Amino acid sequence: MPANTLTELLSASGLRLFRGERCLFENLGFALGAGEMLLVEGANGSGKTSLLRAIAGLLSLDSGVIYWRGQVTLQNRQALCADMAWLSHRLGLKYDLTLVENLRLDAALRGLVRDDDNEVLDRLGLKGLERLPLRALSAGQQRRVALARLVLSAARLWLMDEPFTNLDTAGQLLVREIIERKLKQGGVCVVATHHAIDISAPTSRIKLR
Amino acid sequence: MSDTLAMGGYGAYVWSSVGLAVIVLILCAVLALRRHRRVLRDIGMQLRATEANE
Amino acid sequence: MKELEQSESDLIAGLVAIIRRDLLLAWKRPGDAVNPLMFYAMVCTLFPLATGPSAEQLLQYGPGVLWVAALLATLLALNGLFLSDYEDGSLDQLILSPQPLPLLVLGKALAHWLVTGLPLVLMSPLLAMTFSVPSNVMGILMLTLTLGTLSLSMLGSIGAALTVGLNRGNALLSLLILPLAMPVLIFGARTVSLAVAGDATSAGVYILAAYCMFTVSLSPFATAAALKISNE
Amino acid sequence: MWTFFHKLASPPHFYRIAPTFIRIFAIAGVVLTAVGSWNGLIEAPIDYQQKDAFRIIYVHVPSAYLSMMAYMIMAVSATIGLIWRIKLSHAVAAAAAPLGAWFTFLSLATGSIWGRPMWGTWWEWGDPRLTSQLLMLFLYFGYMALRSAIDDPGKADKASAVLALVGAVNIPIIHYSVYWWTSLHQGQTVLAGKMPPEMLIPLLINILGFTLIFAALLLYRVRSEVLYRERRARWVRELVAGQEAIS
Repeated sequence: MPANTLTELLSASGLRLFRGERCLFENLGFALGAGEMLLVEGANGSGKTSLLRAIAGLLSLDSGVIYWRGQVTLQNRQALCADMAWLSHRLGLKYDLTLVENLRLDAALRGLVRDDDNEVLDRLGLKGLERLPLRALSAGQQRRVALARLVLSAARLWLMDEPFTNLDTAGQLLVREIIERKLKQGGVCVVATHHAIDISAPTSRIKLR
Repeated sequence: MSDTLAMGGYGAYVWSSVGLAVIVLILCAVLALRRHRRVLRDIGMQLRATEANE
Repeated sequence: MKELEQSESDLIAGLVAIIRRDLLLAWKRPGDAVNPLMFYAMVCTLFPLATGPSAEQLLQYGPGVLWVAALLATLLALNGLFLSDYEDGSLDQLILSPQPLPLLVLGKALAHWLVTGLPLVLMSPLLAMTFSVPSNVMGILMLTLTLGTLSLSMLGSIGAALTVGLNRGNALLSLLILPLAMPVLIFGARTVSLAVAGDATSAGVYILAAYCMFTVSLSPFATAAALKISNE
Repeated sequence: MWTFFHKLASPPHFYRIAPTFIRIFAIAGVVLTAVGSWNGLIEAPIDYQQKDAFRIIYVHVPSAYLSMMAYMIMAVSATIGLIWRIKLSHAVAAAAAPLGAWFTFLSLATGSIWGRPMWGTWWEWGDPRLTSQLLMLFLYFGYMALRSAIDDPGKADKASAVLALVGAVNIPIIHYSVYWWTSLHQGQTVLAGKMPPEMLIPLLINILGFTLIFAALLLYRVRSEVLYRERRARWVRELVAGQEAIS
């Protein structure tokens, strides 16, 4: 177990993952405290997504340990999942359901009762689209719905895979803003991207080749 | 001797069963051997290819 | 104690939420539920055309045909159980949700059964009638089919989870699950045949009920494990 | 204890020590089977009911027994691989499946040949052993089909392990239901009663002999499986390079 568990929320050491024949990363480690961000950089196919999936526990590592709040994540899946929200290029939204139905499902699975939905929807520019099936929304709007789910999840740890794709400049600014807000509230973000982003928060970087 | 082989009319059934068993066992062995040889050959080819390309 | 109650109600809320979602989705895409039903009806009508219209013969084979058709229709419908969730990334969200995955999988299988299995059960007396199955047997037919299709949905969800990412998954699912489904077929069809002959059926019903409980309680764990593997 | 297992399960170590066992098992298996078959086929007295046709059991019973045994081995090693992530055990499961299928086929074929003089047909649905063996064969086919359908080897190992486990839980239920089904048809002909020792002992010898042959084949297959899976490892490269230098 890492020594300074009090300040570190998410930490990892000795991560190693092979995909078929290729070694995506080896002996990888990091440590993040409250309000800190990890930026995973690299070209497409360099293993950014795999690293994020491995942190989330969707992918099993060849070796290495990940700790969330001082507990090994593999043995405390439930604790990690309750604190974590996941955003990837496949949004995980149902296109036949309406915006509200989609968000309500996530809230129900998390056991949340919330009443500030409207404020968040307003901030993300989704006001007035509540009753539309997602199919009728633009790709950018669909991404904003996924962001709304992230914001509403009350999760402390955000794992975001390419959060800036499919968004216009305003949307990208919005993502930056909600990440900064999350970090200020003491959250932890792991962001995989090939964009150059500047977020004013303590940031660690991992470059994958 | 031929009585033993004929088995009172059941010889064809018994000996075909035995023959089938022998064939299947030999086939299993042959298949296993062939697979092993193929694995060795594949690895060898891969090895030479990487050596040649380096 | 308080905590336990809290977590139990959370579990039920999660189960209800996932069932609600899948029912809602089925409601918005009725074709997915109707196709297996049509398949069921068609297989059942093909059979008399192939064997001849003798009522006596039809009564003899009827229960078996109804059951084989129900089995195939259920498996056909199961192909899509996790497919759309896998494709749009919802599966990631389900696996990463704080609810235990076996519970969510159970909910999905139950919703799937409500959408495809239940209509099939409700339609079966209609088809059984054309095989001149006497009306006093309909109760047993529907009861056994209810238990049977529910077990098959549970069993089949394991296969659906194992084959979800594979492009050749369709035929594979049947190949994996059909041998495992044999007990359901045997007991279901035999029990109905016994009922047609006027014999006691309670043994068969009890066994089907036991098997149904068995699959409902155990298969979600296998399905959840398989889903996690397939989604890697 | 654990270190012993881990050492045994280490691929290079296994690869090195396996040939000794393969040789011993193969030779002992062939000798025992020859002795058992001679005693069973030639020396043993005639069964008063089935006459000489009963002698088919000397190949049928061992192969039927091994078809079950192979599935057991497959399921157990798959479980071990799933829980403790031991690579070798997945290799064992992968190697056991085709062998199990072959032995199931053998028991089916000999059972069918045996049925011909007994029932007058090549196939009798009323016989529960034939029917459940057929289902067993389908289970093997399903397992192998799933394994070959998944491209990623690690994923294939784990997914087929789940399937093997599910199959193992269901096999007793399948057997029981097939027996119940056939008991309603009254088509069953079971080997009559107790066997005299001069019939039984050759059978037991044959079962042991078949098992040893099976073990040798299994180890041999596991060995090539291990080699293929470890093809990136240094020890395999050195081994192959060394062998090519000799030949």
